[in-house]
Amino acid sequence: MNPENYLILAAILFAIAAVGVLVRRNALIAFMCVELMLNSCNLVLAAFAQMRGNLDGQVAAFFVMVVAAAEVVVGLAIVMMIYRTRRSTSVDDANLLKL
Amino acid sequence: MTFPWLTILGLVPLVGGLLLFLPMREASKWLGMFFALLTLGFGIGVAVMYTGGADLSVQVPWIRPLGAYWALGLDGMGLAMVMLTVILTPIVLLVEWRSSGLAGRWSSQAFFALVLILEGLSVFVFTANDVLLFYLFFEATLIPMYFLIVGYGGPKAGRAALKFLLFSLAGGLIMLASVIGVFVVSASAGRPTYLLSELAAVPLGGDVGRWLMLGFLIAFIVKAPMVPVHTWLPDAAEQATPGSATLLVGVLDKIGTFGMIKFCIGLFPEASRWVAPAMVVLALVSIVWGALAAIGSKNMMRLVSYTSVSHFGFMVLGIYAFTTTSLSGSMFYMLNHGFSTAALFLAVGYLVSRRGTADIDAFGGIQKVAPVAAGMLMVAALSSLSLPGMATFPSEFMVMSGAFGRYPVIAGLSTLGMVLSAVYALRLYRRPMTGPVNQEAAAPFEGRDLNVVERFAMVPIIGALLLFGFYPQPAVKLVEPTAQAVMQRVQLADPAPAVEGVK
Amino acid sequence: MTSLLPLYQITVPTLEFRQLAPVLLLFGAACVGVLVDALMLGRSRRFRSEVQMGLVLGSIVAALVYTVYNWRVSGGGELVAMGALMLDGPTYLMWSLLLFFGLLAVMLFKEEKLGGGANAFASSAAAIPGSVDEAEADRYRLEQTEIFPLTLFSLTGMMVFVAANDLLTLFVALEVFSLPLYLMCGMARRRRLLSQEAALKYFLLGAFSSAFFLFGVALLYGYAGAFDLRAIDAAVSNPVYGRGLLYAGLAMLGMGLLFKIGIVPFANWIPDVYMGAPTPLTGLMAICTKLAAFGATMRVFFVALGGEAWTWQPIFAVLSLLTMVVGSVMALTQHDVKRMLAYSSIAHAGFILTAITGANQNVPGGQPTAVSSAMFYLAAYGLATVGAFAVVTLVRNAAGEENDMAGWSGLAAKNPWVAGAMALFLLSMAGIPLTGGFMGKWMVFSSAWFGGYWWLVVAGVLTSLVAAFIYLRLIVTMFGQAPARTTFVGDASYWTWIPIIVGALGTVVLGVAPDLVLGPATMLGSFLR
Amino acid sequence: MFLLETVQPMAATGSFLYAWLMIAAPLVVAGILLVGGRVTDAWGHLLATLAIWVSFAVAAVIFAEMWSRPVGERVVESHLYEWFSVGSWSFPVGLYVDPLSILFALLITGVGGLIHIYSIGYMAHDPRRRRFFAFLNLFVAAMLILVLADNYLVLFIGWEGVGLASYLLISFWQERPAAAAAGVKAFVMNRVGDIGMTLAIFSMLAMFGSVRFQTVTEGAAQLQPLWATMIGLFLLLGACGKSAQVPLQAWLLDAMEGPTPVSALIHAATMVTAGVYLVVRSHAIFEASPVAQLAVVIVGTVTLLAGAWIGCSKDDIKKVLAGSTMSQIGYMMLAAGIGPAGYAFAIFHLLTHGAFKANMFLGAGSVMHGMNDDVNMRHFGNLSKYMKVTFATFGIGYLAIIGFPFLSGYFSKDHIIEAAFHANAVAGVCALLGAGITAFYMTRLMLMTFFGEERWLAGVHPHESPKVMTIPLIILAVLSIVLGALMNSWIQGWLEPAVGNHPHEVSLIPTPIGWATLIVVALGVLVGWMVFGRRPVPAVAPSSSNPLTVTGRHDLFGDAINDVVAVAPTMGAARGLAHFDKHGLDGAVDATAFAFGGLSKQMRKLQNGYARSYALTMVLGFVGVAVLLILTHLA
Repeated sequence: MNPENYLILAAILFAIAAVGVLVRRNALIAFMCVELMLNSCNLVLAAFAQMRGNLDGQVAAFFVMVVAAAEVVVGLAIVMMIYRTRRSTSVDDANLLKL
Repeated sequence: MTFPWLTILGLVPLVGGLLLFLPMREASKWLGMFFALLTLGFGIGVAVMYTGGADLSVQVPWIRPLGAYWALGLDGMGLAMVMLTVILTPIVLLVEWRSSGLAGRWSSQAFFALVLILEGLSVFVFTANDVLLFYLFFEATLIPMYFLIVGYGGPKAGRAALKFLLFSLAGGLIMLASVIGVFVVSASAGRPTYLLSELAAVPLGGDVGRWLMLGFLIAFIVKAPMVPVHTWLPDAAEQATPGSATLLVGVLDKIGTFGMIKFCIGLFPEASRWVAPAMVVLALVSIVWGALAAIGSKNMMRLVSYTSVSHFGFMVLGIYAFTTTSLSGSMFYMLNHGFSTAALFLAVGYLVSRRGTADIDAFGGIQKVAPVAAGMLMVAALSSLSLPGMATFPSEFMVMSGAFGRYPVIAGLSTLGMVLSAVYALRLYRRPMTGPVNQEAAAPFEGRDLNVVERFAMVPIIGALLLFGFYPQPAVKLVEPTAQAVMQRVQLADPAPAVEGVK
Repeated sequence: MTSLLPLYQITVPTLEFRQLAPVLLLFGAACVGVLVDALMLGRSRRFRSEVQMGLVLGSIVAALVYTVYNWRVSGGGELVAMGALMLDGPTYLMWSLLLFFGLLAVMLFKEEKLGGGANAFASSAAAIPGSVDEAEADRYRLEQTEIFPLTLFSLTGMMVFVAANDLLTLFVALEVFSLPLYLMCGMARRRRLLSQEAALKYFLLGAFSSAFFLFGVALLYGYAGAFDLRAIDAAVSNPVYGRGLLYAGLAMLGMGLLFKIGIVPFANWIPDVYMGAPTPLTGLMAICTKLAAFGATMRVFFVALGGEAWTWQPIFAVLSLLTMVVGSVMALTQHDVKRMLAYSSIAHAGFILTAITGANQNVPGGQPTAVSSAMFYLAAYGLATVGAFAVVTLVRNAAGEENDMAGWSGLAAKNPWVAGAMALFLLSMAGIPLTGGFMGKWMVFSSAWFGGYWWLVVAGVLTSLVAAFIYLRLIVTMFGQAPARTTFVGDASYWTWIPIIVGALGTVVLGVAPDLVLGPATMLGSFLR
Repeated sequence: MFLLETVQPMAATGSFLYAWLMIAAPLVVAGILLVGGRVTDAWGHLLATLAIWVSFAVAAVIFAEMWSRPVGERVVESHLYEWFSVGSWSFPVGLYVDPLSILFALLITGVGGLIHIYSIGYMAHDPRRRRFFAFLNLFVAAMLILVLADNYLVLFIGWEGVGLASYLLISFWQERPAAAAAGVKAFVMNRVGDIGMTLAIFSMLAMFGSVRFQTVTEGAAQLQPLWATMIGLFLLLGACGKSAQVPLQAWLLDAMEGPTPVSALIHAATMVTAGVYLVVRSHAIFEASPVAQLAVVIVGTVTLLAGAWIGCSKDDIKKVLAGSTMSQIGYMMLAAGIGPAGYAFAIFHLLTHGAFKANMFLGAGSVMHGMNDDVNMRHFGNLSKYMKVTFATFGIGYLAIIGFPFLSGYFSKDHIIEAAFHANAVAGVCALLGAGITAFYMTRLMLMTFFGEERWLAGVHPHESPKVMTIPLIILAVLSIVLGALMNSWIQGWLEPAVGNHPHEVSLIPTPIGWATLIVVALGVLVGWMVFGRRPVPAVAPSSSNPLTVTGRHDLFGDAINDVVAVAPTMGAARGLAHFDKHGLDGAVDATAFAFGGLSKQMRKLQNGYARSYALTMVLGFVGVAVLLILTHLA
């Protein structure tokens, strides 16, 4: 299979995820979309590693996963904190800071 | 290296001003006056040394990567301006001795401190031989002036001060672009330098030179101020105290014309020649506009500041007419105008301080109750209309007669300013001083004609006006070399007399 | 060296400990700090913050000393940690600045006198606002001190960020310095709702942008076949694959970096986050984050993408113009001092970006380069910013900080020194001569002009006028208006005064004798490629 | 045009060395009185009077020495000091004592001295008497600078100095708004004239590089005709301002608000004649330009008629005299414009006029003194009975001005009329006509004041003035009688070194034109008597629809014209600009600020607080960057 297809898939995934961030109100889902974006990056890295014939990209994907995990930890903590305060995970509810 | 007299001359008031921020009591005023007089002493010393032929310039690398130097030096014009500054400062302090500490104002200690800081910065402005150094102090003078207006001004002082600052900053920032451009050009030509003497060798001609020159020029036009960017001055002067207004118009605004000569023309002779016709016309517009607006002003402080717009028009006319006579006249005018405006602002200030308003219609018949104040105002008004015998006359005459040789029509039209000046100057005297005694207006003056301090403050100013009116030769000879240097820089010769062979 | 791990052999990585010491010191101290928070219980609990502060100060000072020492010894220009980090002139310069400003900003964290014995951070961030837990934690001073190790982690990340020699390290460092900041944003002691909202927004948008960043990294990897900056540079010069990948990667990577700097249109988060975050942290973010992000941006764009300068320069020019204008104009009508400073920080980012737009790298005659210009500006801006935010913490009303500009009116009458210092900082930000801000403006504009962008300079100076109005407005409020009744200047300890005094002195020194900083900065002004 | 013979000035020797004393004495005294304050109240006026007589003495000594010298050595230049020099131009302060200027000096100090004495009585009860004398001294000093200067710039100092003194003295009773306004008006209109003066000086500098009389006189012939005309017209403009010639005449009538001695000294005898002095002094310029000469003739002719016209229709005794002054100076101008033939006659008439007009003004002052400062002639009548000395002296002045044979006006005016006929028939006829009108209105004045029934207001008790006032009157009356006869055959020769004219034969016997003049004058007197002498004069001016009268009463609408041409536009422009500055320019600045504020408020709406919206902005920004990238690559 042509590795470029993976790139296209990754791009589509990235776009879907990005749109997800834009349209979903729920902080958790938005957050998951971000993770999906990171994963699409991983796909790109892996695909390019294959295409360019070195392992750097694949190794990088591991780094990304670790970072993503860390991000999840922090992110969930923040979302939890918000939820406990406001009893809501809607991103749109948090708009005291504006103008 | 010789002893850095000029550095000391600027540092003395600066240090004094900073010292005055330390908490102290009544002694602060005396200390402030001490520093002002000390500076005056140094200033006289420097003048003596300069006229004795001593080389007072200093030149120390300051920001090496930028080619900027701590370079100070004097020429005739610079010395004239420095002397004006150091003479006016103690007078202003004397005048504001009491009034600066009035209720609703900041402490008079802070006033003295700010004035001294302003003095120090001005000295550096007038002696800087390095473009960046000049720019630095040029802009820095805004800050103490701003606080002088805010802290001691009238009810709308905040707004007026802001306007002053924003106008000046606008000009200054445009100039900054040019200052940077000069750096880029000089660096591209080899070695970056901001030293005036070295920049003279850098090619700053052509379109680039013109654009860069315009940047400088705009800042100086705002500063001077000329029509149509003059509106900040009446507002600022209206709200400021007479002392601050004196410093603002008498000293700070001179940086505008000073800068035109030293930097616009000094750096860009070719571009300056190119812009001269436009500047001459603009000067004419300023002369007439300022005079007319002065006639139309109801507030005396505004009126006086408008007269300055007109007078600055004359100075600019003299500068860009490019003759030895007109240039010398302009520089001489810069000096005289300082004294003349000081006299006007102080005389008006005496009236305002008693009556509590500067509205020209709020007075009437004051001459009857306060003849000395009236006399002072009369002398000041006469100097403003350039009556022969006053120092302003020879300078204005030199400007116009010099300009006539190159721009007969413009110079001819500028004589309109003479007529209009008579109208506003006499209006300034006639409304408050003559006519039937206005009881309400006269009451505050009853038995309160000028006191000893106020008279004493006016003496040196009027003395200078009369001295240079009847014997201007020393001052003219002081600034003439600068004028000749400018003529050499722009490579123009004085127009020769049309009729040959007559002597 | 084109790959991190050769396929058939595994070499033992060599680490140059002396060169890496500053980073490792901070990292180690941070780890110890975590342990301190976890282990100092019972009686010793009350000394936690003292111990943490000692750790932070000690490690930062030591790192600073080490940085300077290394710079004297090595003089710059070596790859360390298996090619992951480049220790060249700019690295040393940025490290020094990061550590210096980190040190200043972190002092504000320790300020407890102002809040009546409590610092600006929530004693227990996990407790629900208004809950019994929170009240208890407050009453018994059950303070968590995680902010100190978090700060150190963040600083570590920043230091790696500016030195990273490959895109992957860059990404990891980005996250390392961002994640702690996300958390700390939500930890304000007062107005916690705002604080938490700031954290959420910062996190969400930050994660969003790092995804773009990462995608860009991946695309560039695809283009060059390596993460190494110099390899990308080589690929730019001798393209093997189509440039589409390069441009797409450049754009996405750039977006991630510019987000961190706060360049319009990627700067929406700045006002909200700066306003909601605890003020001492805002100070830290405003200078250190910006500095790190600028450093990395310059490294990536100059070293890796320098060959494509003609592509990104116009875009940077447009963006910097946009940023200057939007930041300045939007700050014009702000009434909240912190928010105003946030907008102004956007404007400043725009001014600094002009220097990068000019992209003058190796100029003759020891003149300032883009890097040294930007760093000088950041130094001046940093001094003013740290000082300004320190002053913001001082101006208080009964409920805490008074951020409303109306409350600042007549401050000069109450405390001329504080008002004077604030005025000095504001004047520096406005770029008035004899302050560092002026020289900074001069430097970045001259840098832009050298790159041929004279029109940007003209636009920049005009925008400066609008920007100046912002600061003048506050000065007028402080000096020209009648004193507000409910506001007072808090009684602070030296933890607040030191940053203010250092900021004020530094601002004046940079303005009067810029040669002191400019000399070394100019010397260190070029990236090693 | 022929090049005039000129006498080279020589360095000062003998009494000429002390010429500066003439100026210094009154100047120093003025300074003492002004600065000294109340200390000098008691004796200030005496000191001031003394100073003038000292000046007179110096002038007299110099005059005597000059007379004793041969003709070729009568022009003396004495360099005092370098005022300033710049570039190739040098402006020394120096005195130029020649037969012309010494005559002026004598006139100024002599008449001035008499008027000082007179003022001692006239101003005896004024609380600000010291100041009055200080100003008078200042005036005399300035006037002497004007006539003794050796170059145009120093002349200009005096020129402006007398303007200042004139302003101060017109406005002397400044609590009266009319007086304050009149002073300003005089000064400003003089300044309009000064435009001409300054432009003339600038032109001379551009042409010759010097403003010395000597240089200008010698170089004038080499001027391009255009420039000669220009300079001539500029000088004429200056002269018009100072001498109240049409079109700058309007200030003189208002100037009568000043104390009467001021009117006598400044606005009759001396200052207003400075314009004539200027034209005569600059004769070389005018001789180089027939156009300019013609302009002078026209101005003089028009003014002599205009002044006479005004004189006919005024009821205010001082304004009648002021109109008459305008008219008489018109004669002098006319003479000066005629060319070499007229210079001496202009100066001659100037001197005699100085005597008899001062005499009449002081006489009017004496009348007012006795009539509680009333000036309306309709409130006078039959004063000859009560004020005998005043009447007698005034009568002599009257006879002198109308040209009664063998009194001073007879000689000087007839010469002018005759010369005018030779030069320009129209001007001659006008001058002749003017003589008739002069006789008419002076007769009217005499009849209304001194004859007829008593129309006094209630509470007025006319009485003769004190001796200190009448003695100067008597002296001036004597001068009015003898001056003409004394100088008739002498003046031309005397002035030759200054104006370079060869004397014409003048006789005491009337020429045909002289006879005609006498007839016209007699007619004028007769008509005056018919109108005003035979029937009672109404105490209130009858309203008149006679356009001649209406125009005359309104000063020929001079104020209205000035208002339309200059004052209204200026004030309109002034108010307009002050308004425009506030609302136009500042409005633009404010509008810009406002626009930025509005923009700011609008843009802040983008910062809506929704994180998703921020994310969208970022994505859109990214798209924008991508588009830019593509665009730059297409380009």
